[in-house]
Amino acid sequence: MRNQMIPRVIAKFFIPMILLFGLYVQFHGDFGPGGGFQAGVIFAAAFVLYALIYGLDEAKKVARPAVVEALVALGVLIYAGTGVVSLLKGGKYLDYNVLAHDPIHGQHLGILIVELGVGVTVAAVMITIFFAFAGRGQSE
Amino acid sequence: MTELLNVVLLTFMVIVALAAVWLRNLFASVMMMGIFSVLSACTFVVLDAVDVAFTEAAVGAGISTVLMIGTLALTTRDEKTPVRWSVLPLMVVLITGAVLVYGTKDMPRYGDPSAPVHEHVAPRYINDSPAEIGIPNMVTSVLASYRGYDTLGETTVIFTAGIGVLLLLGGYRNRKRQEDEF
Amino acid sequence: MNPGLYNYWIVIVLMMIGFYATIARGNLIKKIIGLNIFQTSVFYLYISMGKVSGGTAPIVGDGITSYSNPLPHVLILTAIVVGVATTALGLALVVRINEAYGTIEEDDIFSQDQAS
Amino acid sequence: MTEHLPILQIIVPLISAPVCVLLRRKMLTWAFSLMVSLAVLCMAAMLLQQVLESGPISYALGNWSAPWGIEYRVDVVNAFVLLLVSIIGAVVLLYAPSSVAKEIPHDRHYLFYTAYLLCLTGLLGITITGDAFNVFVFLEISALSSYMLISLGEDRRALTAAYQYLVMGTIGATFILIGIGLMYMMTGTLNMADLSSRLPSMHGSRTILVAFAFLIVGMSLKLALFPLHMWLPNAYCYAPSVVTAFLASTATKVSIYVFLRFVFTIFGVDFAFENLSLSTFLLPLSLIGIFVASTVAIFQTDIKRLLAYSSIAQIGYIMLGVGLVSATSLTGSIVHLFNHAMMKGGLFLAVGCIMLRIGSVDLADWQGLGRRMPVTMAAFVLCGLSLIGVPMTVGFVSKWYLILAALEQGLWPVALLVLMSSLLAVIYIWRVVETAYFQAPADGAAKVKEAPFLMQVSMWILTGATLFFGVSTSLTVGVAQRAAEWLLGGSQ
Repeated sequence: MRNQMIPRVIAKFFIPMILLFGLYVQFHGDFGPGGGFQAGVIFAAAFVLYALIYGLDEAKKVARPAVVEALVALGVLIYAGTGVVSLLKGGKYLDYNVLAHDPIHGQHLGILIVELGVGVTVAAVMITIFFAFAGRGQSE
Repeated sequence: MTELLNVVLLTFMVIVALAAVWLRNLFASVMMMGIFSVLSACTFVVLDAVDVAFTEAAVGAGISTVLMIGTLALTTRDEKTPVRWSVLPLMVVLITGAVLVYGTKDMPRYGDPSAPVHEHVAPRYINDSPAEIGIPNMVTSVLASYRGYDTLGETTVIFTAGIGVLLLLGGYRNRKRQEDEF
Repeated sequence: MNPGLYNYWIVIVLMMIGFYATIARGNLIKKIIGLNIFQTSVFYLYISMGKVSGGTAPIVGDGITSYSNPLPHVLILTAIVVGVATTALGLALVVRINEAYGTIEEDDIFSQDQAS
Repeated sequence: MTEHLPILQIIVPLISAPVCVLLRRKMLTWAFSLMVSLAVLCMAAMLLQQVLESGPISYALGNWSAPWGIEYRVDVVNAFVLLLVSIIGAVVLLYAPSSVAKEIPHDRHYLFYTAYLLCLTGLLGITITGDAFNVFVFLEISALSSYMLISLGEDRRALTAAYQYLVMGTIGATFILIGIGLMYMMTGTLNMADLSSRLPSMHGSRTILVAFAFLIVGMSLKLALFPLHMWLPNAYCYAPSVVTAFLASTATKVSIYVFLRFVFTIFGVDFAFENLSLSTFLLPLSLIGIFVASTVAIFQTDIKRLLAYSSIAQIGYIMLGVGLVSATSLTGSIVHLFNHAMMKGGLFLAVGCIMLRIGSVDLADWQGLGRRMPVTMAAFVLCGLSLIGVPMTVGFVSKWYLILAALEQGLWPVALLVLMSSLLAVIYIWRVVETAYFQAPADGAAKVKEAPFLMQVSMWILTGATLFFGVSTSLTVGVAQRAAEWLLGGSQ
């Protein structure tokens, strides 16, 4: 599909919208359906589309495998780290009440950070898995 | 009305599932699985589980289908073994099904508001979470706060899968070629 | 109209289809498809027990008094993620098995192992 | 900080796994994970001591109290299993580097150690939790990581073994999920303590009966109870040596613990053994399992496969003790859980040393090995003697309690069968001993060195443990006795 004009133009148009929608789902999970996991999947879908249209090598230039691998780890660290912070602030593990000056703000902040962690790991893992499968096909 | 819709959707799901299992063209089978996921996402909406429906659509119709097509591209599109009816698996499955049907006899009826699941534990999530957590989506409250530790486990599971795929498919040259070189 | 337990019975049929495909089919991808059907029907079992007749989705809104139970939804969100993780790992194994044996049929793999 | 000990026990290895991915350098990740596993071991020891002194500990995650949030609950039973898992986790890691360097491609060592830590996290998490659904989540963490660890074996059959284990393991986990779902449907709760207080009122319910059946079948698949053991021999046989040693001594043990927890704590002795007489199928299955698996072991020429079948037989002994349902028999089971982990760990570590030097686990290649690698073979023989149940070894202690329990209940045929089955163990161990000591090495067999120092050390730690705890039983049997009483005392 690399040389076809129409898919390339449409993809150029769609990819930013998909990313934007991913961000919306990520941060709107408190009010409607959605959250880190779904947002991560949508975010990864944008990269998958990019790789399908422009080729795997181009996609690997945008999302460098080493960086993606680090992000896989980072998401879990963000989530687990939130719990450690609440331990250090004198609460139980993953007790968000102690994160801010009052419980409700603490809960908000905690949920926001934790969902971000989920989103980062899910997006990075999905991209990693796609690269691994696609890369296997390329080398054959 | 929703109950009727539900039964219709479920019946469709059974038909699609049978087709997915029966068809020997694996590509068609995978497409059937995509339809199956969309249908189950619809039933989840009917059952008020909008978050689950969203996830099922993204995962079942999205990720799983992409992965399966990717696998087909790397392996083969056709199933060689003809459909065979083996007795032992059939017996195991029939017994499992019979045991489950037996178990449904004492279950609370579908949609019954006085079922134990609605009387114990859950009322706190429904009544107090807006005050305790302060966000309208109760699923997010339970997911990220009350049972936030399960979600940490879930993130770890995804992390594990990522590491597993890297271990199996990432980077280095595969064994087959190493053997060919000898 | 209250279907009572009818719902659950169809789900059990779905479970049986998936379970049978998993243990009886010889194709490695078919087995994973079977596992997916099996797991999805278990998800349905959970979700349907959380439904309250006349209730709405568990998102706070004005004038709504009856909500469905959010807890099964949360459990199944986790289970769906576990399911896709298993699928990804299983398919990666299938790809590697195909590279090593040149087939994804259980019988062929078995006969190759016997021969070596 | 001791207040947070239960959560640190899990969170330290969990956080270390992604850190390993970031570190990337292979020796660095090894050193790091070794340190982590030692820290985990210290914490497990402290937890056990705390529980022995001051009773069960409860920890509310996120500060949400029990039935609403997830609770960690440590009592004598799981503190003992935690200690067992973390001992093996640390010892096997100490052993790992040379063996891993030989059997696994170098560019993925850091991923190997990540997977190892994840598996450790999963096993510890299953053990410590007091929430039924949380068991499922951590079960999957440990299961997924063990599938990929097994698939790293050098033989291509490792891939099919891992695939087979993945399918069987997922079926087992889904059965457990159905069981948990049905329990939740009838009680509205997922907390184990809460479940155990709400279940007695609905003992007649058919749904609960079905939930119980699904949980039993699912867990029996996971713990490889005969005849649901099909995945085990291949998985142990083709996995890398380090992985085999680790999984053989921990994974099935933790599944057995989950079985004990669900049957005794959640459903209760009355329901499981008096209403349903679980024993009537547990006793025959475990006895048949012991005999069939031991007999099959005799005919194996692949040592790893031989030991794998012996593991299935040993699981039979443990489940036999569970089926006899008395304080003595449960003491036997729990102490055998620990003892078998020590001796099987020791045996597989010895096999790993030999694999490293002569590159084969085929019995025919072990001719004269008693002279070529005397130190390693000595450890193998000592652990083998323990497997048979020779006095002064741990194997004797656990069989003693099992036989005692059978005699207490007047079941002398069971006692006799246990004794007879030991003879089968004598035969399969003797075949190895005979080949290694009484047959001359094949002509042209190269001289081999003993395994590197660290491997020897960890192998001898476990071998030493099989001897030490065979003589000084106060720690293991003492704790096991308290654990057995705790399980039989029910939920109060």
